[in-house]
Amino acid sequence: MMPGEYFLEHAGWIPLFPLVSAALMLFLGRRLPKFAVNLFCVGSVFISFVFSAGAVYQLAHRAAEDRFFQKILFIWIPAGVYHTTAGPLANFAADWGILLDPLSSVMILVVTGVGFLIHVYSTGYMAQEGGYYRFFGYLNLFMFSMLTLVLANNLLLMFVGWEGVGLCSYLLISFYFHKKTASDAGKKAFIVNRVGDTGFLLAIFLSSVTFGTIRFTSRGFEKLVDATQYPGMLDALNIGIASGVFAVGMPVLTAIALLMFVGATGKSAQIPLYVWLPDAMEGPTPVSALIHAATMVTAGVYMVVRMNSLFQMAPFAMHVVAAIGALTAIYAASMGLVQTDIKRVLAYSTISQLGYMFLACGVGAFVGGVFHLMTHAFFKALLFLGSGSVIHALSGEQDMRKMGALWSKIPVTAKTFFIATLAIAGIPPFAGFFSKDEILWKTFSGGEEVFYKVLWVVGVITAGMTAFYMFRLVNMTFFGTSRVEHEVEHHIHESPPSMTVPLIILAILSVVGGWIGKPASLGGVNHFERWLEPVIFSPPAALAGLAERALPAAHREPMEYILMAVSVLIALAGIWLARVIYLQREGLADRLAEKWGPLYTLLHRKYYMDEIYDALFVQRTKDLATALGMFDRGVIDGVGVNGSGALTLAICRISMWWDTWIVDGLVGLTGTLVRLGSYPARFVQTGKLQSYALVIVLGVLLLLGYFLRHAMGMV
Amino acid sequence: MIPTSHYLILSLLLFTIGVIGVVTRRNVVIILMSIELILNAVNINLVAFSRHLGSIDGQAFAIFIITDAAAEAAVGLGIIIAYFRNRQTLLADEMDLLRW
Amino acid sequence: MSPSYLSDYAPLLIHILAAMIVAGALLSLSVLVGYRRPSREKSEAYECGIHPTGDAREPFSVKFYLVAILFILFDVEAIFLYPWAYVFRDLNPGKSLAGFYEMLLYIVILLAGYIYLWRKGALDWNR
Amino acid sequence: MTPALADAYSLAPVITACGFGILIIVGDAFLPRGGKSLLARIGVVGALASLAAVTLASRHTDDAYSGLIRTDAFSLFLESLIFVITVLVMLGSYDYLVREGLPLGEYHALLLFAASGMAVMASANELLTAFVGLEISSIASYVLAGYRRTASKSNESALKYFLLGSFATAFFLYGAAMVYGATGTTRLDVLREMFVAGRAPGPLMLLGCAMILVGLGFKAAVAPFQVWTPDVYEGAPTPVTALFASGPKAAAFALLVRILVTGFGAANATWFWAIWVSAVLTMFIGNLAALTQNNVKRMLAYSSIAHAGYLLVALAARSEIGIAALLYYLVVYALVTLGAFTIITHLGEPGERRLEIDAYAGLGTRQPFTAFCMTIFLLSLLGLPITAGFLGKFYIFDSALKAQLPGLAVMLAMNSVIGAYYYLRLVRVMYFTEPEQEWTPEPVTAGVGAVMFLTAVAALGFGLFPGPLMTFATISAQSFR
Repeated sequence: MMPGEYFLEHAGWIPLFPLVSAALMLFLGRRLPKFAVNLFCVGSVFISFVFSAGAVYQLAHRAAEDRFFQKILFIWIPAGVYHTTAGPLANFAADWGILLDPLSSVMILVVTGVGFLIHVYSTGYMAQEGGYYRFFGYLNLFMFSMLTLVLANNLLLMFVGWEGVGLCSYLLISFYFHKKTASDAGKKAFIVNRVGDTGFLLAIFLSSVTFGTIRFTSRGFEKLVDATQYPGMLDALNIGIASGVFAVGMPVLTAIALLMFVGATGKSAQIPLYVWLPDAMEGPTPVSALIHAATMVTAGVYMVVRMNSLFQMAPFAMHVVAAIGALTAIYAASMGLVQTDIKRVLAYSTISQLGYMFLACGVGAFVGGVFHLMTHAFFKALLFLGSGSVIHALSGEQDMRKMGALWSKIPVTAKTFFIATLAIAGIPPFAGFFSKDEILWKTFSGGEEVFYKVLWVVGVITAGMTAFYMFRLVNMTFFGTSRVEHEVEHHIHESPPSMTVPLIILAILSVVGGWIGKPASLGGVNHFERWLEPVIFSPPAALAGLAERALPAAHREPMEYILMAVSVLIALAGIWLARVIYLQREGLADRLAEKWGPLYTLLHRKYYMDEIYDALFVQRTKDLATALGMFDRGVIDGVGVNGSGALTLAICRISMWWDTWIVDGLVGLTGTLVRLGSYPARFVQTGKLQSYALVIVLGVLLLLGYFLRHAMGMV
Repeated sequence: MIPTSHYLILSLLLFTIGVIGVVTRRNVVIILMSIELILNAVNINLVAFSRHLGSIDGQAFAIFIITDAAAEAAVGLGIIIAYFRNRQTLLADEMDLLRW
Repeated sequence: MSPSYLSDYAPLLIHILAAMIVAGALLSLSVLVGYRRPSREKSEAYECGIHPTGDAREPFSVKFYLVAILFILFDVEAIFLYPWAYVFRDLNPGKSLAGFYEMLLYIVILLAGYIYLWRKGALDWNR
Repeated sequence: MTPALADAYSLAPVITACGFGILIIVGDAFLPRGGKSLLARIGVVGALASLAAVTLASRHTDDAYSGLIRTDAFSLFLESLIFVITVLVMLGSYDYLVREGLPLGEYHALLLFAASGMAVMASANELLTAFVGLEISSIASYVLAGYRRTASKSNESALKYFLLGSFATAFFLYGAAMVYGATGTTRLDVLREMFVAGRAPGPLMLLGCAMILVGLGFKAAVAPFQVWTPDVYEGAPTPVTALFASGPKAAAFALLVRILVTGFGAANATWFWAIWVSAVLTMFIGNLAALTQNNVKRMLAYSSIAHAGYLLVALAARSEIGIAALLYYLVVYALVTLGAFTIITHLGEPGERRLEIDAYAGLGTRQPFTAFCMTIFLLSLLGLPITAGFLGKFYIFDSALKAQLPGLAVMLAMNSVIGAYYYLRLVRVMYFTEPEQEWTPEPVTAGVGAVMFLTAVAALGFGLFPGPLMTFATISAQSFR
C-alpha cells in the first residue's frame, strides 16, 4: 500500500454512508424534521461522492497497470473444500469485498455524482409530497445497493446489489401506492426482473462450477497478500486458455455468457424483458431519472462489460448481444415516435439508448458502451429532471398535447432541456455525438460480414428516429402554440433553485462530458479508452480469430469521416422533419396519423406487447390457479355430487359399500386421475379423508411398481 | 410344519383387506379397525420371519407394534369421541370443513 | 409317544383333578347348605351388567369405552413383562440388579400415568 | 463410566424431556386450578434443560444401546434444532392457550413428549427405534392437533391426521418387516455393511425400502403423500401448526437421510429417481396451490410443502454438500416458518377469526414491528438475498448443480419465482392496503415478541454470517462417511 491512499483504503465506506442514512430514515425518519432528512440523505450521498472522487483520483495517480484496488472486508460464505462428482474443489468462498478499477471508478462517479444532483433536485420536487422521509430512505437504500453492485469484487455480492436495486426500484415505483397503476407497475417490474435474475443466478452457479471461483480477478490486492490464495475468474480463464481447457466458443462459456445476458435484459430492459420500464414511469420523476435512466438500468451493461473476458470467449453470445441490442434500439425508438406522455417518450428513448450500449458491447466496443453509458447518464438524467420540471410547472400535466410554447415561461428548464436534446440527437460537439459516433464506427468496422453492416444501418436509422422524436417532444412542449389548459396556465412558474441548479450542472456535463473521449480522428486523445484499457480483456495471441478486429488506423480515417457525416446528416434530417411536421405545417401530424392509421395504432399501442405478454403468461398463470379451483368446484362437485345422486337413484339397492365406492372411490378416482393429468396442485385437497387415503395408496402403488421394476432389473 | 410363505400370503391378504377397508369404509371407527388389521398383518409377517430366520428380533418388534396399536386405539377413540360430540356424525365423507 | 412324554404332563393332570374336586365340593356344598330365593334377575345368565337378550347394537354409555381403553392400555403395557422375565438373568449379570431397576422405572412411569388418570377423575364412574 | 451410564448419556436429551413431561403430568394432577401457569414454566425449563442435555450427549458420540441409538454430529445438530424449536413454540403459545382457555399442563407435557420422539428419530440407528420415535412424536402430535376440543375444525384436523398418519405408519412397518425378512436385521449400519461387499439388494429389500419411504414421506409431507398437510395445518391450533411445520418435518428429514444414506445407500440408484420425481411434484404442487389461497395459515401450509420439495432436491444430490445444504436449509426454514406462524397466532384473535389475507391489511402502520418481522420471514421464505433463505436456496442449488442435476436446479429456480407471487402479495397487503374495518392488533406480549425477535434475528443473522452454522452442518454431514 502506497502512502497517502487514504480514500482508496476506505473505499469500502462509500456504500455505507447512504446505508446508515437509509437506516436512520426508515427507523426514525417519521420523527425527523424535513431539514434533517435533507441533511442526512443529501449529505450522505455527497460524502459518498467525495470519497469516490478521492479514491478515483488516488487510483489515477497509480501507473496504468496498477490501477486495481481490491480488498476483502470479510469472508461472507466460506464453503471450504467441496467433494462433488466433479472432484474436490478447494476453498471456494464468496467474500464481502470491493474492487475498484477503472471500470468501477467510472460507475461510482456516475452513480454518486448524478445521484447527488438528483437528490438535491428531489428536495425541491418532493417538497409537497407525503412520505418525504420514506422516499429519501428508499432512495438512499438504492444508492447503497447500486454502489454495492458496482463495487462488488465477486458475482454473488454483485447479485446482492442487483437484487437490492430491484427491491428499491419496486418500492419506489409503487411509491404512490394508493394509485393502483403505480402498485401494479411496481409488481410488474419486480416480477419481470425476477425472470432475468433467474438467468443471472444460473450463470453464477454455472460459473462457480466452471471456474471454481466467482471472484472477478485476483489483481489489486495489497502487495503483502498472496494473490494466489484468492483466484479470480479471469485467472482461471487465462490458465484454462493456456492449458487448452478453455477455447473460444466452448458451449459452457457461451451458456454462461447467454445466461448473464438474460439477467442483463431484465435489468436493462432489453427485448423481451423490456415491458416493465415504460410502466415504471409511474414512480416519481426523480426516481425515473436516477433509477430508470441513469444508473440501475445500466447495471446490465456494466455486468456485460465487467464480464467482457467471458463474452469475448463466446462469439455467438456476442452476436446475440449485438443483435438484441440493435433490435431493441430501433424497436423502442419506433414506439417513442408516437407517444404523447412526455415521460413515456423518454422511457422508450432510454430503452433504445440501452440497446445502443449493448450493440456496442456486442461488437466488441466495450469502451464505447461504457462511454455511452456515461454520457447517457448525463443527458438522460437531465431530460428526465427537465421533464419533471415541466410537469411541476404545469401542476402535474404529463400529456404533451396539452403543452406548447413554454420556452419563455420556464427559460432555465427549456434551455437545459434543449441542450440535452441536442446531445441525445448526436449533434457535435455535444456529449452524445462522441459516444454515439464511436459506437456506430465500431459497429461498422466490427467485421467484414454483412451482419455488422446491417447493424450499422439499423444504428443509423435509430439515430435519425431519435433525433426526430426528441425534437418532436421539444417542439410540442416548448414551441408552437400553447395548448395548456386554462386554469393551469396561470400557475406556470419556473422551478426553485434546488431544481434548476442540478439542471444547469447536468447541462454543462452534457456538453463537455463527451470531450474526454474525443477520437484520434478528430485530433483528440481518447483518454476514456486509455483509462479503461486495463479492464478490457485481450485474449492471448494463441487465440486467433479474435484479435484481428482492430484495423490499422491509417485505413479507417477516410471512412470514419464519411460515416460521421452520415450520422450527423441523418440526425439533422430527423430534426428538420420534426420541425416540418410539428411546427410549420399545422395539422400535418394528425393527417399522417390518419393516413398511416394501422401503423400508428400499432406503434401507439406499443406493438400490443403488453397485451400479448398478459395473454401469454400472466393470464395463463392466473388461469391455471383459478382453473384448479374452478375444476374442483365445477367438475368434481358437479360430477361427483350430482353424478353420485343419479347413480344412487338408479342402483339404490346396491349396498352401502358399493355406493361409497362409486361416490367417493370411483368418481374420486377418475376425477383424481383426470386432475392428476391436468392440474398439478390444489386438486387433491377435496377435504375428503378417503380421497387422501386413495392418493396415498396410489402413491404407494407407483412407488412399489417403480421399485419392483428396478429390483427385477437388478436381479 | 407350515411353510413361511403361507404366513406371508395370509399377512398380505390381511394387509390388502385393511387397505381396501381404509379406502372404502365410511365409518371412521371401521377405518380405524382396518388400520389395526394392517398392523396385525405386519405382526404376522414379523413373527413368521422371526421363526424363519431363527432370530428373536422380529418378535420383539411385534410386541412394540402391539403396544403402539393399543396407544393409537386409545388416542384415536378419544379423538373420534371429541369429533362426534361436535359434529354428531362418524362418516368420513361428511368431514370436509377443511378443504381446497 | 413314549411313556416319559406323557409323564411330563402328570403334574398338570393332578392339578386339573384337584381343581375339579375342589370346585365340585364347593358347588355341592352351597347347594346343600345355602338358602334359595330365585328371582327373574337372578335366574338370567350373568353378562357383566348387560341385558343378555335384545339388539346387540344398542348404544351404551361412552364411559364403557373409556374404562375399556384404560384397561387395554394398562393391560397391554404388561406385555413387556414377559420378555423381560424371560431374559431376567441375562439382564442382571452377577449380583447387579440393573434389569430389575429398569423395569421398576417402567412401572413407576406407568404409575405416573395412573395417578394422572385417578386425579383427573377418569376412574370416577359417577362423573 | 459404566456402559449403562454411557448409554444414558447419549439419550440424555430424550430422558430429560420425558422426565420433565412426566413431572408436568403428575404436577397437573395435584396443582390447584389457579396454579397451572407454573406448569408452563416447568415446560420451558424442561425444554431448555433438554437443549442443555444435548451437550451431555455430545460427550458420548458413539453407538449406544447395542447399536440401536447413534449419537453423532448429525443427531446432535438435529436435537439442538428440535429443542430450540420446542422452546420457541412454548414461548409463542402461552398467550394463545390463555386466550383460548385451553389447559396448560397437558399441552406442555405433550410438546415435550413429541420433542423427545423427534429426538429419538434424529438419533435412531435402527428401524424399530425409528418407529418408536416416530410414534411417540406422532401420537403426541395427533392429540395436539385436536387440542381445541370444542372447535370442529380442530377435531377434524386431528382425526384426519390420526387416521392418515397411522395409515402411513402401517406402511412404514410393513416395509420394516420386509427389510427384516430380507436381511435378518433392522440395524441400519449392519445393512450398510451387508451391502458394502457388492451384494445387490434383492426385490424384497427394495420393496421394503419403498414402503418405508411412504411412511417417512408422509411425515415429511412430500408428494404424493402431502395431501393431509393443508387440512391438518389449517385446522390445528396455530402454535401447534408452527410446531408441525418445523419440528416433525426436521425429524422426518433427519430419519429420511439416515435411512436412505446409511441403510439404503447401496440402493441409491433406485431411490434417487423416486426422490427426484417427488421433489419436482412437491415443489410445484406446493407453490401452485399456494397461489390462489386466501387463508394465510393454509397458504403457509402449502408453502411448507414447497419447501419440503426444496429439501428433497438437496437429498437428491446424494453428496455431502447436499446433506449439509439440507441441514442448513432445515434450520433456516424451520425457524422462519415458526416465526411466521407465531405471528399468525398472535394476530389470530379469540377463536382464530383473523386468518384471511385481507385481515392483514394495514398491519404495516398499526404494528410496524410485527409487519417488519413478517416481511423478513416472507422474504426469507422467498429467498431474497441477505436473508438466510437465500443462502439456503443457494446451497441447495449449488449442490444440485454440482451433482449434475441441472434439471432440478432449474425447477428450483422456477419455483422460487412462482413463490414470489404469493409471498409478496402478503407483504403488499400489509403495507399498501388499507383495511375495510378499523382494527387494532393486540399488543405484542413478551413471549410472542421474543419469538418474533429471535427468529427474525436468525433469518438475517444466518444470512449475513452463515459461517458457523454452515460449518456445523458440514461437520454433521460428514457423519455419514
